[in-house]
Amino acid sequence: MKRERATTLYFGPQHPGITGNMMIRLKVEGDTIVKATTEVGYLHRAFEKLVEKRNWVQSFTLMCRFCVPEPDPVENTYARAVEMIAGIEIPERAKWIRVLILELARMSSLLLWHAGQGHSLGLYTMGQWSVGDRNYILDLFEELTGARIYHMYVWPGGVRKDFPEGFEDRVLKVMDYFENKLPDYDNLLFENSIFQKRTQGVGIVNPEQIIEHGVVGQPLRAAGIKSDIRIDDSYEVYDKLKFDIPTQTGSDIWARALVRRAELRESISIIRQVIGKIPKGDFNVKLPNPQKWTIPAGDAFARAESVRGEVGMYLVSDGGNKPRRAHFRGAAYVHAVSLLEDVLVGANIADVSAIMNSLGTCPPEIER
Amino acid sequence: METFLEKIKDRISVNFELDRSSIDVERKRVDVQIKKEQIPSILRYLKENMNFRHLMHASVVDWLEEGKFEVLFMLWTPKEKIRVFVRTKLDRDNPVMENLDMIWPQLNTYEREFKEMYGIEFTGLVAPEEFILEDWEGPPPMRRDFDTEAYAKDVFSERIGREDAQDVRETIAKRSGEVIPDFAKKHSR
Amino acid sequence: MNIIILILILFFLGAIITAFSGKISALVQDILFLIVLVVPAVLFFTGVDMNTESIITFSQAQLTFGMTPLSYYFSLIVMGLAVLAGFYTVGQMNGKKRKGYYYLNYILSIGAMFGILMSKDFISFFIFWEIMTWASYLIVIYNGKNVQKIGIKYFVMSAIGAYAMLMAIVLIHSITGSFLITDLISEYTGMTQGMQLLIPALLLIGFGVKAALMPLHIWAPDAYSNAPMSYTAIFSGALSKMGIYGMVIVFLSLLSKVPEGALIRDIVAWLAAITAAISTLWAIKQDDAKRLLAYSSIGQLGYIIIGVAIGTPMSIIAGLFLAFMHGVFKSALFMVVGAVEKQTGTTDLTEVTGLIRKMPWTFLAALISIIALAGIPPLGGFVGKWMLYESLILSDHFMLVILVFFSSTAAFLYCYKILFGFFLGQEEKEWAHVKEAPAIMIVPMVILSISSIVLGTYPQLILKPINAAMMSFGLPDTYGNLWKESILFNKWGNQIALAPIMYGIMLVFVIVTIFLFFRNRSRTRYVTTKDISTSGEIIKEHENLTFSRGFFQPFLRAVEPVMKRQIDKYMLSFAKGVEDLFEFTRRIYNGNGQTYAIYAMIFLIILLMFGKNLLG
Amino acid sequence: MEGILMSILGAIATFLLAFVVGMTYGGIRRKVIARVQNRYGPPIYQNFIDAFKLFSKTTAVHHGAMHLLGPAFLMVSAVVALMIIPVLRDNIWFTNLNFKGDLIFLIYIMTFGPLGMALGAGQTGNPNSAIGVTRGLSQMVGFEIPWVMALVALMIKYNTTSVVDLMNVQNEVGQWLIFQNPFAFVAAILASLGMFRYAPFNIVGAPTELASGPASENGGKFLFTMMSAGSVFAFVKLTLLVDVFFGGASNLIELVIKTFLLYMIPVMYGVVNPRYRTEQAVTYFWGWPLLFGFLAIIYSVYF
Amino acid sequence: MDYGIYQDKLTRIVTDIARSHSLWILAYGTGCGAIEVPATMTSRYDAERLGVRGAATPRQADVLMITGYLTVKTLKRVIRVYEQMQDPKYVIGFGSCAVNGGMYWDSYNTIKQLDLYLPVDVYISGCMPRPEAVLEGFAKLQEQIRAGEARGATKYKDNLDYYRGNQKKIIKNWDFPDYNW
Repeated sequence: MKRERATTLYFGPQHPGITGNMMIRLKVEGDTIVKATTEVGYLHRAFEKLVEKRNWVQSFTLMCRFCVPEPDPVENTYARAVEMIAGIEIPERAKWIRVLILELARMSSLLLWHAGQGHSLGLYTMGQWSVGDRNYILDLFEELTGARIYHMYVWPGGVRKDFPEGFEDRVLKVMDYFENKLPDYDNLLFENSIFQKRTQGVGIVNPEQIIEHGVVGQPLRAAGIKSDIRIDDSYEVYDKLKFDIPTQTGSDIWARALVRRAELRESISIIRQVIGKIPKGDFNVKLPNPQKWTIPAGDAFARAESVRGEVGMYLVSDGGNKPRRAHFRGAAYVHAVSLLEDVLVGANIADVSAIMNSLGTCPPEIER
Repeated sequence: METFLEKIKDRISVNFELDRSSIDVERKRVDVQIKKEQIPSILRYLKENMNFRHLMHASVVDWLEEGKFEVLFMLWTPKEKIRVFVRTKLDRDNPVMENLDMIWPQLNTYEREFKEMYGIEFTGLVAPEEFILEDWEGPPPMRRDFDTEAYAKDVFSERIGREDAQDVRETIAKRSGEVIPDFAKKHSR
Repeated sequence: MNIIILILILFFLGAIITAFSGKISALVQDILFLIVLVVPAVLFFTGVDMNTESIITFSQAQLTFGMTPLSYYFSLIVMGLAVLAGFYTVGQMNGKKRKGYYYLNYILSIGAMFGILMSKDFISFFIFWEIMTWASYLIVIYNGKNVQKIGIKYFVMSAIGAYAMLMAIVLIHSITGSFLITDLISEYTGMTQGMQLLIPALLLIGFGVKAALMPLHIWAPDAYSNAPMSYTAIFSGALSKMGIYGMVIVFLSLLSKVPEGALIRDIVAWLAAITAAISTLWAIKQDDAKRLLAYSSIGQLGYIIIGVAIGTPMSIIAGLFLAFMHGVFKSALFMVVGAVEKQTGTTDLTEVTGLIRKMPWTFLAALISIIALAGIPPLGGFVGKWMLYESLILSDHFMLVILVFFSSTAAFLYCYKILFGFFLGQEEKEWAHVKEAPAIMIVPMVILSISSIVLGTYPQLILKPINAAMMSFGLPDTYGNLWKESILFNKWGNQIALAPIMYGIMLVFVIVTIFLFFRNRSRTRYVTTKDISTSGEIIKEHENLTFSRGFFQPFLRAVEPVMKRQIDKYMLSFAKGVEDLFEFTRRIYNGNGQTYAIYAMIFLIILLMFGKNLLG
Repeated sequence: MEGILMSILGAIATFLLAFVVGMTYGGIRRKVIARVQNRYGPPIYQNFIDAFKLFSKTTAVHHGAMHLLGPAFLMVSAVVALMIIPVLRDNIWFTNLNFKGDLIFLIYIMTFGPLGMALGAGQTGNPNSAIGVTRGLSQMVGFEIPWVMALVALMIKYNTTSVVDLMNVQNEVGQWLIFQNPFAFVAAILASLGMFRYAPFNIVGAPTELASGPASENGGKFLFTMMSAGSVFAFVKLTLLVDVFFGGASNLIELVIKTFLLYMIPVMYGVVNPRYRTEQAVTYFWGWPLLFGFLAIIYSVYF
Repeated sequence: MDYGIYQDKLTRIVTDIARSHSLWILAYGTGCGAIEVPATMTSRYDAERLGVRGAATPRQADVLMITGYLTVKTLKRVIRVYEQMQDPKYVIGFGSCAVNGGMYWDSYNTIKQLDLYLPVDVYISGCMPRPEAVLEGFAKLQEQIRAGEARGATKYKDNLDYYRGNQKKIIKNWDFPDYNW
């Protein structure tokens, strides 16, 4: 075979610039990319195969490990899908707690995004600040669920535990902390002229591609389309909360960054509302013995707005005590493969990492 | 709402010959089942004529007992907020289907996955051979007749000690000489 | 018989004999070729001194030959390079077709250059100038590729230069009534002011074509890259210096005498600086080594012209020193490219990679010449650059310093590109068969590289003849003033001692190398360039891991405004104009370039012979 | 004989000084960055540990002669530049080879090392290395222009090209050159941001883009050499700036204080800025720094 | 008296101390454990205090952190990367799934026992291991290095056949270049 014309650059899997364990095979001429091929599969653990051998509750522990930065939306979609098939009505308080958890997870993941976006452009201080501050949210999680990362908290039939005493106050305190802290982030990241120069007009997702590829989340909203599953296809108690869907029109990295910046503030406001409105009552319904718990045959598709966009869980029960099929749809499933390959063509080598971060590429939810 | 869903169902069934159809009012969902040959045309019809522009998800379920694969496409319209599930059954022994990625480019990724995980052939699919697995020699792993546990036992050796360390707490206690009180014992599992 | 005449006759007779000796055997031809080059060189270095002068009289014209200190200095370049490139030529032309044709023109052009340097009157100067032009033109079209385009471009530009020069000669003769150069110099100050500016300007156009000064340089990239590399070494190293030679005479003996000359000097200096900057940027853009070096030559000639045009003693030393150095390292580099071309069949920097282990000697020559070209201490290029900067700063040409500095820093880019493109990078299978070039090609390159090193430490070897040449123009003695042995001074009293620097760097280098190179080497093992960290992936067979396409794309993007807005459009329109001119001439003569060239030459000679009568 | 011994000892002392100061500054830089990032940070001698570890690591493979020589070139260039530069005013121990420290020579010798390193990186055959090198060279063309303009402005004002003379001038006048020609200082310090290659100009080894660029294939002793040469270089650049603009230093404490304060400028600028793209980094230097360079020259000529 | 032994010993002690305080982790997030590595490196835990920092390419790195499960596809890359690292090099197995397969004990695509394929110096258990646990893992590794026990690379070299056999058992298409040390 004749040697190729363009130079091959292996962007990952072992590369500081890649988000997670995946690979982009770049063909470059000069510092312009002429072709990009995404290769995934480095994280394939076959969850969807493993659930065939696990009962409904055991499967639940696998579910949260689909995506590392934000396990809760996945737990939530699974729990809701199970509830849909089994016809379980969960208490009102559980729904509010779930919203709180989901928004905390959203905050934590957005802080990680701050880190990733800063890191991808060489601004390591941003990552140090935001990941360091993220620990305060993880502390809340730890207090509530006992774990920092994999909470296994949003349970079919409600949530696993109620709030500990004084938890609401501590949440509010953390929110206060972040509200004081966010101007610093603005100063460091969003008002930095170099950051603006590096992101404006870079990594533009074509408006036609947006609908064609089924782009979701911030890339969609950064193109000026006001779409959010939390409102469009509302779940839990999001319809009882007042919040805004931030949009931008640039459709570049900068626009997506601004959308995320606004979303972080929206999340704080949602959490404040939840703390103010949360009703008293039960936090879950009693489930039967997990080993013997069977769910009537049927299927359900539950979707939710994760941080990087729409996620969904397609769950099929054949009437047994184990799921027949659980198929997860991650936001990055379209972003990371077909869309990224298109967006990267013509981009600069220097921007690959930033574009990936901006699209919210997360390999574990592609290959599961 | 119910009439609206009925209307959509009717509109589909006028144009296409459905095997089965149902509506679910609570979840705002219309379910149709159709022959695999009509899948491209119905998807295109739904997308272009009925504004179901958003493909939420596509999935495959292996009904081993029936000898069928069920392939389904989940569509959504942001305007009316209604879901349409289009299903089709493929013969499990000869799962062949037409390539659909010109309707939604993202289906290309889905098809690559289904091809690898279930062995479903999509005629006309242009994509690299491998997607997730590398140098996989066994049967398509997501098929229900593939036993992952047996495969794992066969290929990877399990670490010794896993089987008797079922009760983690007790094992740790035994190792460290800690005495577990009786009341705690029953919660230890 | 006078020794200069003897050498000239040797050259011209030898050229013809060599051309036809190919009928006997190729080996005889090669040997004859070398003899014809070496014997005159030996004769020149042993027999010629400043007093030899001879006059040949044709019907009414006198042809005067003799040597001046300046022509001695340039003869050093011509003769030395001619011999070294001659050996290289024998290696490179081995097995090629039309060797006789090539040898004939090669020797003719060398002889003509020698003739130019020895001429003391404008008639012989012009005759040899034209012989040189035609001989080099015939070599440019030797390959037979794109003759119409490239050959004609060179030809038309040379014709412009020749007519400008002819016009100047006619003007001079009508004023002074003599063809002697010395007569012009002595009567120059008495001329009208218009003539004082017009004659040098016309002459400068004539010389500027050969020295590739900016508006007149468009022929050079094509002609340099189209000629066989062994000749391009002469072309860029020696032939272009004929333009410099002429310029030195014009600037030092004419323009420095009148106050208005400062204007022309500054214009030329600025033109040269812009030439240097722009052609450096163009060189960075090239993907073909020949064209890259061609643009680089234009840029380097720019520095030389700046030095000569500024006209302070130090800048002239710098210009002349750089002229010699340029001859040394640029010929070596063209030879390197020729060697690579011979061994691989291409000079495309994006194709050839990883030859360092296959052609180590060629690499060494290239490395040293590149360091000299980049002007990095302690090699010879630095000496010239240092003197050039100092002279520019001292003569208050601050913007020129910045421009020159910009182009010489930007030159690092193409220097690295040529080294990386050919020698470094991945070692690919398609070049696995490549072997080192034959010794006859290596030795001249290595000798030239060694001279780069030597001249970096002992510049006095050629500073002495330069000093003599400058004193002959009435400039003050610079020994002990601007340089002393291997120490350079400037007017402010700052000095730089080259020999201790060289020894110091060598000492540090040896120490560090012993500590690092040999220590590491003994403990490490060579692995192929395929064994690199590729993010954990395993390289597929057909994947290209050499980064060679669009090498300096981001830099070129940064300088795009400069290259797009000004030079590109300008060059294109100029080229179009030249092409139109060519269309016009072709309509008149309706023949190919070669016949036309010979006709024009005969016509010019006749005109010159009987010009005196015609002009009355 | 005594003179030779003295100069050898002086050279070794200078090298050790530069090495120690450079390494310590690197450590302080890490500490400062850590403090900006709300961290405790590594100890300030961490760089010595890293260097020693790299030195003690096996270096099993090389890709050819230039790969071996590349770091050596870098080291030679650093050491020669160090020997030329006047470290202290009127101190025989640190005089070394300095020929009164010719500025043009210094400018050139300081580019020699990176070019040699570029050759070494080129031979590894790693495309990341080659891309990093092209970026570095492009950036060099960018920052050399304002840097040279600043120096030329000083040269023509004080009619000298030597660092020692510039130091003496400041001594005689009793005023540092930073006050005499502030524009030149601004141009020089902006150019030195590029020279130090800290953010936003760390485009050469940008980890998230090129996986550390030219250093990709260099580990162990190669990296050790690069690291120590880099430290020496940092010292050379700082000392040069101090000599030219701050009147040099008469003792080591003064030198350390002055260089440290100067060093903090690129460090602090780097902590809070992301990285430029290559063409942005190049054109940055042709904006304000170039303007200041012109101002410096005009100021020198007319005032 | 033979001072050589003492000299060797002294050098070893000094180098071991230096090595233990300068651990450069290879930037390779092989699994989901990579999420706690940034937390370990940032303000609350700040692993840089211990001399831990990132390295971009295998040639520069000392420590290979296997952060979590390893799929077969990743294992191939990990082996390649490990073999490109320069001696002395250490491997940290991170998370339950690296220890014994964890919850993926019956998955067809993840390995269950890391030390069959690579010489592991320190295991950190937990899912996820908290940053404190990670720090303790580093401290443990430092102790081992200082005691001269962390000789994984030597073990790998000496028992290459064993490791190769295990690796080849599950990696079907073996197209590696030779291991060079």
